[in-house]
Amino acid sequence: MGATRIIYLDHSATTYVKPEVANAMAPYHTEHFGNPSSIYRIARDSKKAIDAARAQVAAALGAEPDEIYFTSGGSESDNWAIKGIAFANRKKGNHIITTAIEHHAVIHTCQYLEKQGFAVTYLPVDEFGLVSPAALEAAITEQTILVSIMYANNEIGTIEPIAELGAIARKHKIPFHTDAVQAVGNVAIDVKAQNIDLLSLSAHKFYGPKGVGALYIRKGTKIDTLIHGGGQERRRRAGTENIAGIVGLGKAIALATADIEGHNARIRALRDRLMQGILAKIPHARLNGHPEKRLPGNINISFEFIEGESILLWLDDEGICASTGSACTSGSLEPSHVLLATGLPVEISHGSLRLTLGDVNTDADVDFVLEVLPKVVTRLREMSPLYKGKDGGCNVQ
Amino acid sequence: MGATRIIYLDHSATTYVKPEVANAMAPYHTEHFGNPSSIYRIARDSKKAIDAARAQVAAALGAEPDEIYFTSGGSESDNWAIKGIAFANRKKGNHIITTAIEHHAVIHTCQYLEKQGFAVTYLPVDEFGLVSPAALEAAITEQTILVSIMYANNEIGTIEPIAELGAIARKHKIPFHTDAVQAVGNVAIDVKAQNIDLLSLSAHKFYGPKGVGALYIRKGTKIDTLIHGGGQERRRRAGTENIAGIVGLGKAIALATADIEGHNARIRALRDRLMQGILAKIPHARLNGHPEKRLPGNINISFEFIEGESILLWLDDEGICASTGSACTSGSLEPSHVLLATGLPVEISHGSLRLTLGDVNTDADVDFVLEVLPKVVTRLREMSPLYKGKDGGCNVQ
Amino acid sequence: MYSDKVMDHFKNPRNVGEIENASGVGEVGNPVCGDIMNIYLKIENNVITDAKFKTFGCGAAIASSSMATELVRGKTLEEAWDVSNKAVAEALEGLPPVKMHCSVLAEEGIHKAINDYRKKQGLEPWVEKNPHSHDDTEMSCGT
Amino acid sequence: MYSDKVMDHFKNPRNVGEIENASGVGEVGNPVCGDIMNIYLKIENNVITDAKFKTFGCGAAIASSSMATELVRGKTLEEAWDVSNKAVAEALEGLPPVKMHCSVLAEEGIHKAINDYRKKQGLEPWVEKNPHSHDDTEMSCGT
Ligand SMILES: Cc1ncc(COP(=O)(O)O)c(C=O)c1O
Ligand SMILES: Cc1ncc(COP(=O)(O)O)c(C=O)c1O
Repeated sequence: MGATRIIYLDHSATTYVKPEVANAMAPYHTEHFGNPSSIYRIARDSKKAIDAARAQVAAALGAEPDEIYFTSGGSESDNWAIKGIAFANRKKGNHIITTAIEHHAVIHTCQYLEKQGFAVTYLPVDEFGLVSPAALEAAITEQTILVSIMYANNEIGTIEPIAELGAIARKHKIPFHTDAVQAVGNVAIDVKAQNIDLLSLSAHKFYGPKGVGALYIRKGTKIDTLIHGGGQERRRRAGTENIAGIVGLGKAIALATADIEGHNARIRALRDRLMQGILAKIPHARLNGHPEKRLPGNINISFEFIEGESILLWLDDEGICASTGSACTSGSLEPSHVLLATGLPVEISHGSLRLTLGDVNTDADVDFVLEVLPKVVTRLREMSPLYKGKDGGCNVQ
Repeated sequence: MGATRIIYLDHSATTYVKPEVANAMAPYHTEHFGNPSSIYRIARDSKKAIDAARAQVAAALGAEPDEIYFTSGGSESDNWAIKGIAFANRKKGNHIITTAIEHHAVIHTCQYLEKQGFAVTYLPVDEFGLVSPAALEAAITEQTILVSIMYANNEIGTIEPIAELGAIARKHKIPFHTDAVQAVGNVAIDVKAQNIDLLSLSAHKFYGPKGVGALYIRKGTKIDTLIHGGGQERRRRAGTENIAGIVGLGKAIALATADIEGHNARIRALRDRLMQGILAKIPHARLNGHPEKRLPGNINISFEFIEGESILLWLDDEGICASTGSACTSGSLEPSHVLLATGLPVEISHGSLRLTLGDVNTDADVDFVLEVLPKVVTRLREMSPLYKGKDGGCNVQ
Repeated sequence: MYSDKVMDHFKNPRNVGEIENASGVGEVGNPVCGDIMNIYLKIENNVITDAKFKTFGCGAAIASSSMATELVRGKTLEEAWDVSNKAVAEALEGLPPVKMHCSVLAEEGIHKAINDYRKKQGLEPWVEKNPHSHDDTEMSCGT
Repeated sequence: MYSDKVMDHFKNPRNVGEIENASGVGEVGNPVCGDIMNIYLKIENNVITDAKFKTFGCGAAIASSSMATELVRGKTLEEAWDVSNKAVAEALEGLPPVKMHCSVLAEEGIHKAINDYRKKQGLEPWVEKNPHSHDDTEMSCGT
């Protein structure tokens, strides 16, 4: 256990809660704790706080407040959007279009629906992870009742042409959902201009608390409820409201979207120095994702001849927090479905590293990683049976 | 707006978060914020915190830690239990048994399933709100795949004979779910001894945070997932874990179940004085629910000739927080389905008041309510066209 | 949830009570719905010189009764007939959508009391111009 | 997630490298699964006098290789053959269930190296007593 200093480079997995956000939340645990459905004054304070947060989320997305529904996070929002639209439109058709690189919250939901009799098309992506609008257009049938395409990929950071994809769905009068969990705060979103009918987001990806998210549902969209019960969220999502969490989400999204360009410029500068440094210093390394159309903080690089987890363990030993892909699969043995979809060979995909920068990172962090990472890669390559010396042949390419 | 002092008598709607609980949660927002699915040390701290909370919940219920799944609250737990069992066992049968007095999180979920082709029996209750084990036995058919009966009712506080009902379901090899959202902390629960296969709970009912709950699922129970996605909660409930909330739930359930009898004795003494005082001071008032088999903090009384909301408004003016029924219907015009199920006439059910006591309440609170409430009732009766004087006839009985 | 005006009329309701030998009485609502309003009018020379009410119901029902009796006092029957539920709600600085039916009840109570008077006078009862479709009430018991 | 022992063998792996003109070599795993182990044994008078490895894989794969080579050093071939994956995992103070297959790989690597030696000696290769059903591995690529 070497390092005492922690260099956090896994902001796409989750972020810390900003102090301003934590402070905004605190009074809603012990003081303003009333159930917003109740009639008395202390409950009306809770109600007002939720209304204010709803307005903050709406403003960040270019939506109306009554189009915002609070949920327990990105996964619930994705499940609700997809199952809700599917079950509500079952009589119209049974076909859903999504992509091969979605988060598991979308993919596993679609797989579940396949067992329930729905047919799902998983659109392929190019080597950069981009979905083709023409492919979407071609996949649409009379039976298509939903298109769900993520805004930005959580592993390789690729940003999809959402407005264009949305326009195609709109033209065919098919509801268009986008999983924007990784996009909020990094890309300027305007649901109206971008033809988005449903949008998922999750607070803990932009310095808000875990366990709270939202689903934007355009007015007039036909959707079933996922969590039935009391009349909360205008009768569409039951459950006593997580007031503190909702207040935190509102505050966090307001902060995250106040100056997206300024924020991105700073992060992107750090990111580019780190990314270019790694590629310059380490041979047999390849950048995954799109060179420009990518999240400002995202780096995803494959190192040949070595395996990702062993890289992570060494980095952790130096106090560097990183991941191989999405957090929820870092304990798994399966290679990333996203990298495979971009055409990366399985054996190389095993040696991938994701570094995602955030507001805490500094130039010193970049310097440190550039010092440590090449040593780690060298060390692991030296014990790899696949590696035959710096310039030698190797049996995986 | 008269009162400055707040007398909170709506603990069944929600509780404040105890300071010990809030303190336990705080570090998990800003400090130990790592995603528990990640590999590095700061994430392992999150993982440990979740494991510890899981053990606390298991201990409180007599379950094993790996039978506890964290959710976003009571409503999600109920939806998951009911839809999850229903969809997983669809091939076996399509019949569900529940009761007429469940929370909307159960009733509306069952109604949704009716639209999906399931058949639901809503068992009646007696005048005290008790479900009859014989009626359950009689309702079971070859097609029955789930029995869901609440542990304690949220409006009238009636505690059901859960062990006995569970034994009947067990005998017929039918999974038995109980909504114990109101019971945890007030009744000693032992899922094994009581033949419970699934149990829902929600932290904000026992001085924990809002937006977090749990579902106990007995090992070996066949159940579909409600929220698909990442591998969290042993692949059964996706979504980045609400660590702070889960830590708060763990702490709160440990506190709430440490000394149930001592806690109940104190609350029950206050409650009985308030309840008997009201019934003695106010004529034409009737206690709803069971005289003994009721939650220690629950009072539910109907006052003839007047309407509940107007009572609440006056009480609020005096700083007293109360409700007419469950919080989520207090804004609605419909009379309580629970009171109607006990046989109370609709017109009388409109004049019902629920007072639910908790750890903050004192003798002074009881005295104050006993001073204020009779005046409020008198005042409203004086303007009611139904009321013909203290002893006079009236046109609703 | 309620405006200050509603709370004022709820907490200090004007004109509570009955009028003995009222010129016209309107009883509307029913206890199953949780709202009953009795409106009592004293009418002299086609003018409402006194108006009182007794109401079983929620805060909005009591406030609407109070406001409606205030609004019709001193008005001719024709003027009083034209006091719409919207006018009552507006005078109360708005009612929540689920509570709009209370203002409708108040309007109906006044109308019924006026027609009760007209019938007693041997006159044709007036006909509701636009019987309430209750479009503006989100839900309404018995309608 | 990993025991201290695993981390020690991961960070300070024993016996990394190849043995030139090894008496027996065992190559197991495949890059598609994300694990490859090459085990090199030097065998003199039926005793393993040196054991080395090269491994492409996760922390558990590297630690298992390190531990397995440690365990077989100085052992007769018969004794080394009996070093089970469980023994490797136990010596590492446990492996997470999803990583148990790494210890299986190490056992297979040793077995393969021993049989490689036996074949070179013109001897019958030994047969796996209980070919791994991999019951104890939660998931395992290629099995
Ligand atoms: C009996 C019962 N079940 C379920 C719920 C729903 O719990 P939550 O509001 O935490 O979703 C409640 C409380 O609101 C309840 O009292
Ligand atoms: C693209 C994407 N979608 C959905 C999710 C799920 O969000 P949550 O973990 O908040 O449920 C995540 C992150 O985990 C994500 O990156």
